[in-house]
Amino acid sequence: MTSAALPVWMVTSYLAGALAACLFPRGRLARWLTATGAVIGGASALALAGAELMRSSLGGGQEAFHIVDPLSAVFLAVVGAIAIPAALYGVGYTRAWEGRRSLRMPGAMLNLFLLSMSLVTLADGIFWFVFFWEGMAISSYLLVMTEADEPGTVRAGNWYLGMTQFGLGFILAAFFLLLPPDGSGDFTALAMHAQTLSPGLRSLVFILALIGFGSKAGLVPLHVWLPSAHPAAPSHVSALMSGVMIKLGVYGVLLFGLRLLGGGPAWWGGLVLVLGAVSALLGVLYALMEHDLKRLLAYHSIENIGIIFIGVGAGMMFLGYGLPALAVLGFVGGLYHTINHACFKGLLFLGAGSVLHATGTRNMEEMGGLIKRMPRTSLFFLVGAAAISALPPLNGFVSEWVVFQALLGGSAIPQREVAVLMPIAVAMLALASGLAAACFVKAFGITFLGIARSHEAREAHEAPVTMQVAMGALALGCVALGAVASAMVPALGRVVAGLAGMPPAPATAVGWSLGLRLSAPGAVGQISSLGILLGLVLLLAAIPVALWLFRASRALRVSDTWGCGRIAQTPRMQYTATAFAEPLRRIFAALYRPTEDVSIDFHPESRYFVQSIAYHARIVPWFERYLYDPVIDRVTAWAGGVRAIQSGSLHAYLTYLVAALVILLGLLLLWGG
Amino acid sequence: MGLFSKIFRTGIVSEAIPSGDPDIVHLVREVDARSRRLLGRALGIREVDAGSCNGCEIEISGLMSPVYDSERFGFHFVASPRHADLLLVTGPVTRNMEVPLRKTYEATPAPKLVVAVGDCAHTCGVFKGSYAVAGSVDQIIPVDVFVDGCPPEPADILRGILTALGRSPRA
Amino acid sequence: MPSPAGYAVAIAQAALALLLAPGLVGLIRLFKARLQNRRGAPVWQPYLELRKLFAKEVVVSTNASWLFRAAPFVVFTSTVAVAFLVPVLAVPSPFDAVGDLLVVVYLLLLGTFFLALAGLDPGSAFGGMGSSREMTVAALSEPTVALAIFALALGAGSTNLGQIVARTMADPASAVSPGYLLAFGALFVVTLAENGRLPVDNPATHLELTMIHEAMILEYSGRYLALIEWAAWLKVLLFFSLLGNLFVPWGVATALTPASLGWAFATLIAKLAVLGVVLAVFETRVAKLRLFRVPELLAVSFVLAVLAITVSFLVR
Amino acid sequence: MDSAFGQLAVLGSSLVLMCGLTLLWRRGSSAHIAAFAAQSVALAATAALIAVFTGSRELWLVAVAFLGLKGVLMPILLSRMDRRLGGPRELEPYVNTATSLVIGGLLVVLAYIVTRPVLEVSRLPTRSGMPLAMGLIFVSLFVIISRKKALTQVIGFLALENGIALLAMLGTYGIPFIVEMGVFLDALMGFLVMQIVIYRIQETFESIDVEQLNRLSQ
Repeated sequence: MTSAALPVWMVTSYLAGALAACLFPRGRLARWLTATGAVIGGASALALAGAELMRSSLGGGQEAFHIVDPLSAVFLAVVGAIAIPAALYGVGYTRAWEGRRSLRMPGAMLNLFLLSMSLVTLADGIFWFVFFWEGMAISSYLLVMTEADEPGTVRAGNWYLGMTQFGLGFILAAFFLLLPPDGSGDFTALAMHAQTLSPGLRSLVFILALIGFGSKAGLVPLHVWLPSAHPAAPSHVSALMSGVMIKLGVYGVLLFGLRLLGGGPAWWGGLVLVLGAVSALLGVLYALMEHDLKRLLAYHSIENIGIIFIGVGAGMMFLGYGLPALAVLGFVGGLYHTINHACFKGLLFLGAGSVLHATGTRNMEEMGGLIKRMPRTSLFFLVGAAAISALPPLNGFVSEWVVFQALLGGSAIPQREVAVLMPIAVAMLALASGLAAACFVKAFGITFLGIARSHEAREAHEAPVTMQVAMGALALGCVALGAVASAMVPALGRVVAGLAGMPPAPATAVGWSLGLRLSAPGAVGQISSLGILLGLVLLLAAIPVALWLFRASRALRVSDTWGCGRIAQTPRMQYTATAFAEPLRRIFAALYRPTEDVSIDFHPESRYFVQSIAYHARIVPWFERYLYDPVIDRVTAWAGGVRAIQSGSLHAYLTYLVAALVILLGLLLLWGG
Repeated sequence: MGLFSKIFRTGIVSEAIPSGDPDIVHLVREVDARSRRLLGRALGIREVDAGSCNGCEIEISGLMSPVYDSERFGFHFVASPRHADLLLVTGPVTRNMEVPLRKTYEATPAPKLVVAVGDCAHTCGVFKGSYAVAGSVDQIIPVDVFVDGCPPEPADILRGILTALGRSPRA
Repeated sequence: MPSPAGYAVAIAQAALALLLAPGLVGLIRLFKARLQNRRGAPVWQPYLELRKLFAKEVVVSTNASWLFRAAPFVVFTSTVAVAFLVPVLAVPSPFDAVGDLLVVVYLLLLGTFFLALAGLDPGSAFGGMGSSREMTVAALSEPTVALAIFALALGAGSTNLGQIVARTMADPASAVSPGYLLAFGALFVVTLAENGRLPVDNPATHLELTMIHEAMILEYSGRYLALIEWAAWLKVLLFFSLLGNLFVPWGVATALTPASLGWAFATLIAKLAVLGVVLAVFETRVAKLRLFRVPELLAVSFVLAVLAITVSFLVR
Repeated sequence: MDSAFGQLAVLGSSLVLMCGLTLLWRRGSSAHIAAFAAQSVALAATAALIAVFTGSRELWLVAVAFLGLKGVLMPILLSRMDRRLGGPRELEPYVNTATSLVIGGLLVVLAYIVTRPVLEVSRLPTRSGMPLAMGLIFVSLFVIISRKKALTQVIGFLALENGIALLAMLGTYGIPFIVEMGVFLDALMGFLVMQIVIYRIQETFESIDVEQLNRLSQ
């Protein structure tokens, strides 16, 4: 099989999967057929991207398909790589639907969703790009609505659809402005035409694209749909949406910023950097207050998109200042984090799905002690949690390290008042990653550790094998992607090289041995993630040996948890998720504006005896309340006004039609003549 | 700066432990040599108030003062029985504290010692026969040393602990 | 460049750090005892405590999972791994290329992460409280650390520790530059916060409600406790070595001769002792802050770091 | 030589600035007064430093005047005022402490951006301290804006004056003694006027929480 057949394989198998779901909407066979389509499709996408990346990085070889350039190959690879475990996971996950829900819609849409995401990255012209972009939006909307009977799903779907169409408007406008006079929607033609535009117009195009793609990526303040839509979807779809789909927003920004506009003034980068830093910080701060496991993860997607955009923004800034070597570093950091985030966020959503599958709830306050009931799921979730908290030697750490290094290179920016952004971004990134660690101690600790807080948690069961395999594969991916940093960074460097006139040979010089050495001017750092991994494993193995050698006691006795000698320990004595986040809620009270109300029911006989205490703590959803609600209110009011023309009479509508036609013809005459 | 000049003017005030009255400290069980060797110079003490009038506690808090300075013997008070090697129990064991005392003893990793401080801990003192009292400490958990007195002086308590460890007060 | 001798010295200095750590803590305790007009325990007291703990039985909660048993090993491992990266005696270490200052910070965070999880595992209220507070303090001190690293990296043009030390030694004036001094101040405050010293946390407290670090480890006993305590002590020593050797690098051996290594050892002991005295005096002088005043202290350290950046980065 | 001078000047300036930031951190009046005294001493030391390196006799006079008047006299006056006013030691500021510290840090960065054009043309070895002096001016203004207690505002005002003096010394190697004395007397007058006003406020409202002045509008 030549690599030329791969795109055909990819499209065919996705379509076959979709068709199979339509034909056999029920039963074990359906689940397997749907998944097989998606797995083969994902594998072909991965192979296609891999072939292209090999070709571009090794040079030579013949260009099998000019439609794949290295940048799209990276994103295609991400789609394919997450599609496989997600589809496999779906086999086990959707078994619970048996007899309750038809698999027709979700199965078909899953395959179409994957297909359109893959093809968005491959599209080389406006038409197909927008076509598949919209296909991706609609199929994912339908996937979100799978469990429309659950409370909140419809609302989440509406938000999602609204925001995605809002974004599409901006993307279309950006494309429209770039359209050459001959109307050719080819990206190469667009890029050529972009060179002839005035700087002001180019900036406008970029801003429009940033808003459009930023709303898909979940950049603050366009993130509001994300925390409600991602959790509402079935978990393997959440993994795809959070792990892959929002990354296409990053792809869009890179497509416009680098490929179509060919780089721009430094303030573009500055804007992206600032939005990224704000998203990173606000994302994690809101995640900390969230006790719905999947919503928490969704907020972390905002945080990680922020980190990606910090890298991308830094890269664009350096490019604007003519520092290509550092620019490569920034973009590499962003891309690397894109891949890593896809891996660990996919893993975490799958893990959360298993918990949901086992307990039937997403509320962390009703979980606890799951590590004993679901040992493998919890191990995999732990790996994901450590990776997203940027703990070495896992992948999250390595990519954040590259982003840090790029920011440290900020001292090379000649304009010092702009360079100030870099240390500020460093501080915000560091705070975000510290808070992320705190948040995942909460997420893992409250969910999996301690004593079960509800009957469901006590009765939880381990996930089916397919789900375990999917999670295990992604957990391995987290370890592996971290370990191979010394190969990944140069490879990604070559992907970025060539875009927007960046140097073909990445200035991030590399020692292929164990270590990774960055030596852009102003930023020099050296680590060896493989070395750290091996070192930690060796040391970890050495300690028990040393304990044995030095004859440390091996006596072990199991006894009650120490609780100052209290008679019985109950789950209610444990720290809750709310309590865990309480110090931070107080510290960042200015942001959260928390309100608490405590209502106490006293015993009728005496106020000294309390029957029950209800405690509610809420935070003000700032963006929803102050940014979106006024707009929505305004629109609703306006729509109410428009209702006046809805008479319901057919004649009235025909009159409108005729009137519109007349006006249009008049306009045509006016301009055309 | 006034603080530090006062510190320097005062100098070290820790006093040697006098040998004292031999009738006050009663060794119930001889501690084995291994435990003595291990715990002799590094001892975590968990104080358990099993129902005392707090008179003994006031004296025990004197152990940490600069004058008696139990830290020079390698003793320190710990926050959890898991970290402890020796339980310092005071008071007659009340019915409410019976289970907690057992649980504390259970929570302490072996090898462990118990020193019961005060007359109440030994004989239930004036609370003897009360409906609220479950018994003396040795009726609930095994005791190694009793220190008598109502309340015993800090020096006596130190001697009691040292006796449990098989050490002489001179150290 | 990495020779067998280089590896031997690098491993030896990690081992040395591990062996010296209890002594350093004993020294600080002794200083503090003397400042309280007490005689205090001998300097080697922590070694005796370790020996005792390693020989004792372990009591594990019925609710605890494997994570509770694994955490002490992870904590100890991550801290010892840091000991390989921090220049204790000699630079450049062959392990310098394995990890830089950022790796040091995040490896320590790895230990904190697992310790905080272990605090939640037995389902005790104290453990949860300690974990919550520890992670809060750790997260809030992160920006200061990152900015201090930024300030140091600017001077040296690298985040690798060997480079920073070498650069400061080559240009002694930079060690007394305001940027370095401010960064030193910022890192000193972070040292207090990260190691649970006064005024952030009281290492000698017995009251559960005021605890941070101690509350997380209330459930540990025996060898597990020994590993955690030893790791915590090692962390103090490593922070002191960073403060001592990054900002005042004189004495750090650049050649692997016995004489220079001996001199490096002597200066190391002197630096540790000086910092120990400073810490003891400081802890005698200040009172513990309320938990919700701690962010203010960390904000002070953050401002110091911002000033360090302003002075060393912007004003050039 | 010049570089060491520059370094020391920056060091002095950062000390002066840090004393100013202490006003944002600490809450007690006595701590504020102590911070102001320390700031004045650091300012005097910086003046002396510049005097040493430039050989200016006038600056020596300025240094001695700073030490005596601001380092000793003013703090005594302030403490007396504090004792007389009594009242609550701590007041919650408009902006909480941690946030104001972060704002203070950002103000210093802003000061850097503002002084950037001057730095580019200046060749003085002391120029690197100028952003810090400007930062102190901003921080003092912020103290005046964000704190409720009148005494703190007075100290903020005095710190502002210190900032101006520092900026003048770093920027021009010292203002003439006469001018400095004029400014100082101005500040002293301001101080005395404010003192009287504060006593009046206290008599009228039985508090020196300036928020009480809001009642005037009702």
